[in-house]
Amino acid sequence: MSGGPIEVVERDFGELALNMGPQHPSTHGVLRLVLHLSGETVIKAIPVIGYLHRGVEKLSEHLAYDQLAPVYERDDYLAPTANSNAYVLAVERLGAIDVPRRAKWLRAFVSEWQRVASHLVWLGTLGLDLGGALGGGTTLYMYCFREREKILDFLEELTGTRYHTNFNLIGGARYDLDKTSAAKSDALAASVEAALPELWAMSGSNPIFQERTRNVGVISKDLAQGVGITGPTLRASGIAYDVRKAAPYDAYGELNFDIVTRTAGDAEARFQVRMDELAVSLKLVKQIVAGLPSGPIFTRKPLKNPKATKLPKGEIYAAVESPRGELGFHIVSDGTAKPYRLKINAPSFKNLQIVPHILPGGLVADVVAILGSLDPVLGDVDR
Amino acid sequence: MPAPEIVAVLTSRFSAASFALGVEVPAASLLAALRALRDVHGYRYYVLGSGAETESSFEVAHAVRNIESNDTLFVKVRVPKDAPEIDSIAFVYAGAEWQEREIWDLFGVSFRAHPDPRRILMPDDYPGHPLRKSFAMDTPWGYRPATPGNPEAGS
Amino acid sequence: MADEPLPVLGQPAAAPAGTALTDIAEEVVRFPGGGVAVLRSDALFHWAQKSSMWPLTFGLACCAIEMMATFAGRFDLDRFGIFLRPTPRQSDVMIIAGTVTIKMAPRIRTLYDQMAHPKWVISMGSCANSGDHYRNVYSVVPGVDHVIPVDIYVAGCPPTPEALLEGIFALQRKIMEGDRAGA
Amino acid sequence: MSALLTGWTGAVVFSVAVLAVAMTCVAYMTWLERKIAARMQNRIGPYEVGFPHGWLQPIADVTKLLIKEDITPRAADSLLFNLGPILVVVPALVGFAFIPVGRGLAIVDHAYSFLFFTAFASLTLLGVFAAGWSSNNKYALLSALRMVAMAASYEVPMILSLLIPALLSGSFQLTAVVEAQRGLWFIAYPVVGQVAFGVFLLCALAEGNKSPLDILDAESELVAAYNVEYSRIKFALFYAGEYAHTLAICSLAATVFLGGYLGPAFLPGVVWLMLKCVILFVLILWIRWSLMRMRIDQAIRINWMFLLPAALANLLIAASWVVRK
Repeated sequence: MSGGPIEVVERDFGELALNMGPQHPSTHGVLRLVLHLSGETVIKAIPVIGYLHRGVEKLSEHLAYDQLAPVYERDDYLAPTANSNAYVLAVERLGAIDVPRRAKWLRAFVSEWQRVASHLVWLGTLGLDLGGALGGGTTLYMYCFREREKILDFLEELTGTRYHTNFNLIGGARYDLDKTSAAKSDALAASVEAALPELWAMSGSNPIFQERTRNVGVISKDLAQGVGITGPTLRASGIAYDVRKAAPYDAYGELNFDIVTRTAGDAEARFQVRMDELAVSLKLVKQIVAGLPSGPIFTRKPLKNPKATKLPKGEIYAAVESPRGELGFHIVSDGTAKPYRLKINAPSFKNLQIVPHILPGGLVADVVAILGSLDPVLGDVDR
Repeated sequence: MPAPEIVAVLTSRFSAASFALGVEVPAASLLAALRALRDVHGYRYYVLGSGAETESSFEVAHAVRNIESNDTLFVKVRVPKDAPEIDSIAFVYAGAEWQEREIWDLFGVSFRAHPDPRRILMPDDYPGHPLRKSFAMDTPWGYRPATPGNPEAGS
Repeated sequence: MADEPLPVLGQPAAAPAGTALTDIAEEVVRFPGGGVAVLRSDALFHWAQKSSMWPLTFGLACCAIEMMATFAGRFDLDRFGIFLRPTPRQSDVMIIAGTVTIKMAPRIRTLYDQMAHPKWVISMGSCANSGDHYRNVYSVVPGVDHVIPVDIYVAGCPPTPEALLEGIFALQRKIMEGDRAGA
Repeated sequence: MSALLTGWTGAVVFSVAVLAVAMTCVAYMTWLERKIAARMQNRIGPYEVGFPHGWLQPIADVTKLLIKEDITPRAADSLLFNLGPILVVVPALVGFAFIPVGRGLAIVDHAYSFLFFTAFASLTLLGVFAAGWSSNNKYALLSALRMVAMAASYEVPMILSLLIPALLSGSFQLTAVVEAQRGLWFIAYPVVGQVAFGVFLLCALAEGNKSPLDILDAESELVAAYNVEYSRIKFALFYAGEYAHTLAICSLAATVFLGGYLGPAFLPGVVWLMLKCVILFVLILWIRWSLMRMRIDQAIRINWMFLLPAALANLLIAASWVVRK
């Protein structure tokens, strides 16, 4: 099994092989797409990834369990907490480590705020994809980042860092939410909620935006399942699967919320799912602040040697719902202080696989719209 | 946790052995087992493909899910180290295509009848398979394997 | 003017009586054989270069998100005349925002070579500076300065927008001094 | 004085004056655009380069571009490659020769100056095509091909809508067109004037590569489109050419729809003309910085299915109205 390097060569008369990326304004980082065009119509699309492969899985085998959570926060860098959340969840389940109830709620709290922040970046970059840097897209992007900065400020106040919060510990949470911060969170949720109609007006309510996204990049239910796409992309194809409901973790079993779905499966449906999730997440953070149980946030005995956490021999798979979908950690432990094998089930990696299936038939302009609606994070794809 | 009745069916039909997350099937019946899971038992959703290296063999695990019954099942096969080759399931689950390419790239397990057998994460001319245990962690980035003509190039 | 002999190429130029060349020019290059070239590193040019630094639209990893945040309304790099150009031909500054991998490194080199002189490089974040905790991983280049010359290193994982701004100011000071890595 | 303003000397004096004003305007239009865009996006925009509000920003940009390295790719067709920027800038600037800045005051006051103007304004697209074709870059090539499709479509309703002022004034001479608006600006003519102006504005967006119709300059798809391989002063010329083209289109719209230099006497006619230009420019910016981009098939469909019939019907109505009068 070995194939040669990908060639950017025209094979037929009238075919144009276009190399998009790894440096391209709208490939969301370092994705490379080799497009074969007939005129402007895409007849074949080959994604080339790996430009940000940082060997995290190899690195995991050489670091102790307690050292690893911050490493994964750099993977899906738009929602760092989701990564470490999935990791500590897997470790806690395998090691049967107790987590205090308040810590569970706080994890969900930070995760939901980061979901909002992540979806705001997604909307801003979708704007850049559809509107270009010299057009309405930039305006949408600026408005999204205005809201995001507020959230990052709040998280900085809570955790000390703007967005790699390093919030989750094995067996608890690192920072507590006090009364002032709780009040601030409510005010912030109200202010972001108030900005949502404005963002809608600049994107989803605009006829040009609708025309650009409707019936573009349609993913059918069957294709979605076979390829295993996940998250908002899956829910936009009419499959109501959300890890928060299907396999509740953290506080989600006790929280009251709905899964957002659409049935169209096109870029507009994915847009609508994410926009509605913004509202759901804002409701969730308010709910968490209102119902936050009291108690400690960390009950494990303080470790003398941080490398001392040992897990029993075994295998575990635990997943959370990151803003991009099911983010799972498959850990094989051999009973030592380091994972024997750790596999990250990255949502962006799975979602990006749909690209060769749905790009052909569209125009070059659709390519950027579809990529934007899939919201891949290349750190998550390449790991 | 995998549904016990499905595990029982797989155990009896494909002489599979069950473990915590699912079943381990003989390499010869991997395709048949996954086809049965997809077409008969409704496990239509592909979750992940993962490789691992043990002392004696490579392990390839495919996780599939039945969305309706919300059940995830791991199907694991062992691949001998001296001839690391196994059937590709990319024609059963489209999502396995990239995961198998990743396993090939990082572990060097090759997949029979794979539609696009190229490396996925590492450069096309990269010499090694980095997730193998024999591949040292501190291997420098300019790594070139030892070749007969140039024995000093290895590191 | 008409009386003065025209300078002959390759011959020493006659300086006006009483002035040393170093008085009127900042840099004097003497060629073997006695030829003299007078270079004026004009303050106007340096001011123009530092006032209109156009970075390449190019992000690698987490730091790129903080770079985007720096370009957004709150920090607004457009205040300093900085806005993104998508093609290397028209950009002056390359901000390496993220981990450089062995697959990406040749592309970064190509992009750098495609940029028109004079060009500067800001290495943003620990990964680009040194590889950070990925330093020993098989696929990571431990620092982008293995691939291209770097002018300014910005520390942080990822650096905050304030840190990137400070790095940009440092680069502006460097440009005013007429300094450039890899020159 | 009056002797200076006639004949060849007059043409030269006028040309230099108009060129100087136009190029300064173009430079500061970039600044204005950045400021307005920033304000729309709750930013400040250029500020630190030349206190206050970055007055020196255009000068810094131009100076920097002048001293950058000049690159002609080895694989490019160097003749066309170097000709491209000139083909973009010169016709756009020549257009200003026909714009009347006062009663009977235009560098070239030809009987068919209206037609000349539109002809020259369209020539810039030739430069764009030359640049895109000769760069030997696939993105540039796609951009050039898009340009052909867009130009072939949008020129038609544009000319049709420009025929309305000519029809209403009964002349192809721009000075006469302006004078005909002394009673009522053409945009104020019920229905006919507004439809013509609207169609013209949309076409101007397409011709000037402004969002939502900046199909050939689509940055998120085609990187930097036709000027992807251009650096230094050639890129600056493209940049200037684009703004000069926009300014020319704005001044034409101001002339034929908004009464040109006409206005209350407390300000000179030139100032009125420039004021109207700036208002139109800001209107274009407002549209540009609020809307997403259309896809090329949508843009062309809108043209053939909507703009062209509207312009044709409008022309028929205007013609029958003029004939009956």
